Amino acid sequence: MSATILSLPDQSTARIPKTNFITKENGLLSWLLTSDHKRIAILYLISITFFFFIGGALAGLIRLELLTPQSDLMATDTYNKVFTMHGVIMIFLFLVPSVPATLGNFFIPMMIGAKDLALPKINLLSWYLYVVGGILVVYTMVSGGVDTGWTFTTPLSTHYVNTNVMSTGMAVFIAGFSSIFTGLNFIVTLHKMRCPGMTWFRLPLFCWAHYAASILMVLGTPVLAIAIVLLALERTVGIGVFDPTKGGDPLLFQHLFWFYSHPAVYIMILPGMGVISETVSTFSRKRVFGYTAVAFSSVAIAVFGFFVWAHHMFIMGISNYAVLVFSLLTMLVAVPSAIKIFNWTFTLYKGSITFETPMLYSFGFMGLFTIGGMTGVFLGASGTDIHLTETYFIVAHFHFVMVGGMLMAFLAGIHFWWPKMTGRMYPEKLSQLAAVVTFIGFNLTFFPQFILGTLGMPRRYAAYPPEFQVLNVFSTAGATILGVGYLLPVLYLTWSLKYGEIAGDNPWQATGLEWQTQSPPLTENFVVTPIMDHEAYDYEWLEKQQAKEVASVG
Amino acid sequence: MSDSPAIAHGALAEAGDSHEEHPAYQRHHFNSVEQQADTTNFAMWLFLLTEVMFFGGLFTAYHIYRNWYYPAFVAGSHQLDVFWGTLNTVTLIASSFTMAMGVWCAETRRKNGLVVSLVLTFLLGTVFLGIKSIEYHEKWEKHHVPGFHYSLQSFINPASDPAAAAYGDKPLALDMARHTELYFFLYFAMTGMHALHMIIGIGILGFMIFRARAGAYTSGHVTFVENFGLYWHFVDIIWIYLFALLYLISRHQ
Amino acid sequence: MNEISPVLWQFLVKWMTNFALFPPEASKIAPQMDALYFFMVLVSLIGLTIVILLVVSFSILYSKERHPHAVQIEGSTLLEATWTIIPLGLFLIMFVWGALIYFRVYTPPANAMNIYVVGKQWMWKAEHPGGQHEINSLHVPTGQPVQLTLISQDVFHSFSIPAFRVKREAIPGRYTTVWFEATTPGTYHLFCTQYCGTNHSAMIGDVVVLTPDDFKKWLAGSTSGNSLAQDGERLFASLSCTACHNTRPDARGPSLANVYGSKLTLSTGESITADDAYLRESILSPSQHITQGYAPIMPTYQGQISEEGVIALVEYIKHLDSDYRIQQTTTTTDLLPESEGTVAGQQPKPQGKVNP
Amino acid sequence: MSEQTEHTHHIVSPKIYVVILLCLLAGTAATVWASFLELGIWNPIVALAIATGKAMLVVLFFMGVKYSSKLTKLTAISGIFVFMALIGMTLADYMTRAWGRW
Repeated sequence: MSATILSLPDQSTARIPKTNFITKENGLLSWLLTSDHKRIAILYLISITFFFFIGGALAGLIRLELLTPQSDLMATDTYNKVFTMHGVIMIFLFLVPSVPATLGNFFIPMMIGAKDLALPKINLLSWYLYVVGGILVVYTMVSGGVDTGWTFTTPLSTHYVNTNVMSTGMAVFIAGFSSIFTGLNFIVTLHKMRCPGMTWFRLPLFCWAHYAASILMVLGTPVLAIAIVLLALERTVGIGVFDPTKGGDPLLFQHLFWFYSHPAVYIMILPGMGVISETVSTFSRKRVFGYTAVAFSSVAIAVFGFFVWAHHMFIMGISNYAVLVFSLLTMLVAVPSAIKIFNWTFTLYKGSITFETPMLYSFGFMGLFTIGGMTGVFLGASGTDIHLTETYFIVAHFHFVMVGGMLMAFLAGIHFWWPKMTGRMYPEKLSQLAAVVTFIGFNLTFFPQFILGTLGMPRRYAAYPPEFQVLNVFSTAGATILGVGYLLPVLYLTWSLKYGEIAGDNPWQATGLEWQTQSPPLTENFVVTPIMDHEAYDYEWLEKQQAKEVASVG
Repeated sequence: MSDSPAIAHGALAEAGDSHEEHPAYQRHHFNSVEQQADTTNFAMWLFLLTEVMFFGGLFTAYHIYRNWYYPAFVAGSHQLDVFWGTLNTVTLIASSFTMAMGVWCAETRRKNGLVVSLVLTFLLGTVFLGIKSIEYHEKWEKHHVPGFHYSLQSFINPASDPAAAAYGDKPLALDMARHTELYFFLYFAMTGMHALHMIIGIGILGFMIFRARAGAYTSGHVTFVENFGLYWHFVDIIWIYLFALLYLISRHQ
Repeated sequence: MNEISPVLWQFLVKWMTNFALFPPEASKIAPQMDALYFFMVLVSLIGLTIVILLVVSFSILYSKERHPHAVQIEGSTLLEATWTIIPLGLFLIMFVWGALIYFRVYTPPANAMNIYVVGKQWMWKAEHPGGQHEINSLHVPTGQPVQLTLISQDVFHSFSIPAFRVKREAIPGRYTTVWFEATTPGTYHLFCTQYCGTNHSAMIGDVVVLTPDDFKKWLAGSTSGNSLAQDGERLFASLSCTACHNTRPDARGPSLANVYGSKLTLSTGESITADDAYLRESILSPSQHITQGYAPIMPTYQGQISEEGVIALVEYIKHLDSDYRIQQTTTTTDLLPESEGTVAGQQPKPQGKVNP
Repeated sequence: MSEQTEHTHHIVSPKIYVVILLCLLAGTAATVWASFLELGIWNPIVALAIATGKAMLVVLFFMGVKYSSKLTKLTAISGIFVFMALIGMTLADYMTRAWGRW
């Protein structure tokens, strides 16, 4: 394969540094009561991977059921519980927290030259809230599941099901607060904890993306909290706020729910975009093309993200004139994503590109997110939304953006920063294979679903007409390949913890501040607080830095 | 709902590993005391934003149902006693004032002044909750608590209920009378959520009085008092809107 | 593998023959929506190929071996402007085109034939004004605009006919409408696309499109004897609506003849046109819909009449003005034996004589 | 320091607090009095205007936003902005439902 920019220290002499944030204290309590943002990030990484594989197993069950037109693998209400749990776990326990809580927690303080996040104790509280939410979800699954879909549509969820809506609601409520505290921590840190010389336009784009996502977390999630409190009151006391027979309006729940749930999809994708800005810049050895445009389009997505929520409700009988307003604003919010894609593409221009695993995942992200983004516009235009909404076109759209976009970016970020987090390199060839397998499996799984969507196959169907079977069989075949693609990283990453090569401080020769210190880093990140005297992605500064080092050692 | 301002605790003094000289209450990861004060103040403001959006959902529901069922909202609001409402508003404004004085005393290192104003704020807060419990009890007596065999008696024939008769209300048709349950749901949801925030606030006030007597806040480190002041003033603002929206829909004859 | 086992062979044959890629176009709006759909597919393909071409060519041209030293480029506002304005322009075109189709689908024409559809947990009930009642099926003629007035009895359902490219949510508590004009006869899928509980995937059916004369034959063959208006008339009598809404000058309720479509001024002073939704609202929560000059004494029937009953009443009130209805009401009232119509000691006023 | 902390610790004198207290009490009296008048559509508007006025007083003086950094002012404004977006756009849907035919 082509040359690589990987430069590892001489393996015979290289050792993992004696004191680092992992070896500083040991014992379970030192981990469970830590206020070190890096340890909390590792705790998050473990719990998120656990929930990702439960959600993934449920996805496998769904795909197996849809192999045949009849519902024969499991009873229909079991199928309903499986896809509801798949939705709740994947969205609230994986997609919303994954990149911010793991990579964001670990690297934002290091990227801005701070010793820790502004509020370390709140950070730990955020993880505990996440765990309590997770336990409640597991309790819900164990004690009979819930079959309302992750959207909890009233009046179904309040009057017409007798499954555990309350415990799921409480789980989502508590996990919501975990997300609020993470977002709050990031905003305060980015405003107040930057090291000297680190102006806003010298921040890595990773931090800009998390800043935008945190605004959405802080301002959007409380509305979901109140929607769930009202849902719980309606279900227990029957106060009539969403019950049409008592004068309430079920569409009010849709408004409150989607007011959070659309910004939530930007909470999920923006951190992923931040990771892609870092990887594309590092592996083409170039400053990101149009740095300010990419930074401002993140913030533009955050601002516009609040005004588009009713495009989930176009056919639900909201007024035709509100549809005009929300459809127009949806078109506006699609533009910053297009700007970002073209900026990443032009970052490659005149670069010096290498194709390590993070770069392969980033290419996968750029391709799949372009398709995902464009199909979003199909649904934003109110005309075609009539035919395509609530069909498999929607399922394909959000899986392209969430799994093709966010998950690819998460894997790119994990592979890119694994050497910094653990001090060990992962096996390059095997991981490149896993990236390609994931890409192929993904396309085979979700592309047929676009065609199923135009055919009108509805969402959440356990049984479907026979003429849709062939496309569903392709989709299930793709899902098995995708499953293998996702299992591989867990295997070789855990293997690399013990047997991986020693990575050294800056294996990718990247320009971020986090690469200028030892790996795994010290608990206080830097021996002396760095002074930022260069622009964000300054590869000339890096070469001067390395020349100075060689001179001093030589 | 664990939304007590745990942030304020985060900023409490813990002996950080101070390799260079800095006051005891500065946490290790901050470079200076100003940075720490600034950070926790900003964090408190962001936390208040989440509270604003949390109450936003309730205000949205209120605006929609008030437009849809205005007569039911008027009849419902006549059940509330304007006297208690005004007294509560005055109490809460006064407690906001004493809280502000408390912050001033902390900033100017007047220990006794701080303790007195915190105790006054504590008392006014409990007075507020006392009045609230009187009103809730009165609603419970009249079966105006939604969901618990809610009775339409005082709306179908207002003559039987002195509160409604005072305003010469005309009897409501049955379906409009049923919608008064929506009014009382909003009343209990909004004032209940507000009272919950008051109870949490009073709990922290108690803790602060205990620490203030030990002289904790009058030695330069005032962020905890300042942040709690922000929270208390925010709870006061919410009540100012609740009073206007729930009590004063239309009091004229 | 010398020969394919019969089991596998049976699958292969079924798959190859029974394999759909694009839904049939069976309504007037379908080609227009497909035009917008294919325009969007085209724009997406062009956008995707541009991105892929750029990425692949840059990767080849500027890989590390071929171009070891990267040239730092700040950016170019010209390029930023182009890939802001061009996508924005394209998206706005899609917005306007989409909005046009949206308004066309959700604004029924005046001459549309109205069919009521009631969604109930896990079945669709179609109610033709002529009295034909269908479960999980809908017979419509070609060439005639058909308006569906949807409502749900319990949870959210969504009436979706992919072949017509139309879909509308059936919400409890409010009428929502959609219209289409079928073009090619045949049988098409009907789905419920909003998750509505255990048998959500069984809430499907067929939309049978017939030529106009086949449709007349079908109408005649499957009538239930009473038109919806007649059912409504019987319900109108049995609920003793006639006690207030009769034609006597001192009636306590307004006369309902010719009320449908007329402009009414309410006791609150606002004026409103009496359409289906208004009639339904005034039956279920009357106190907000009191016509000026009448006392708000009408009791609410919320919870006492099923959605089908409200539909029948609305149908009856809608047809109280046409001659056909007057003649129909008079004969039905005569048929009714005197006793059956009475309610608890109240003598039903013959409803036939409607003021001219 | 990263951002010059212009949050010079401005201590508000008690005189201002007393003046604000009196204004708030006057506001309460005014809004209660106004609600006993028959102003028709103006009743809710007047009540909300007085309430907003009182809230502004509390925010600017008691919470000290008037003397604090641009960042705090921006945070407060962005919170109100998104709050208005939630209420405004939801009500926009409810208000315009009656325009078209369903």
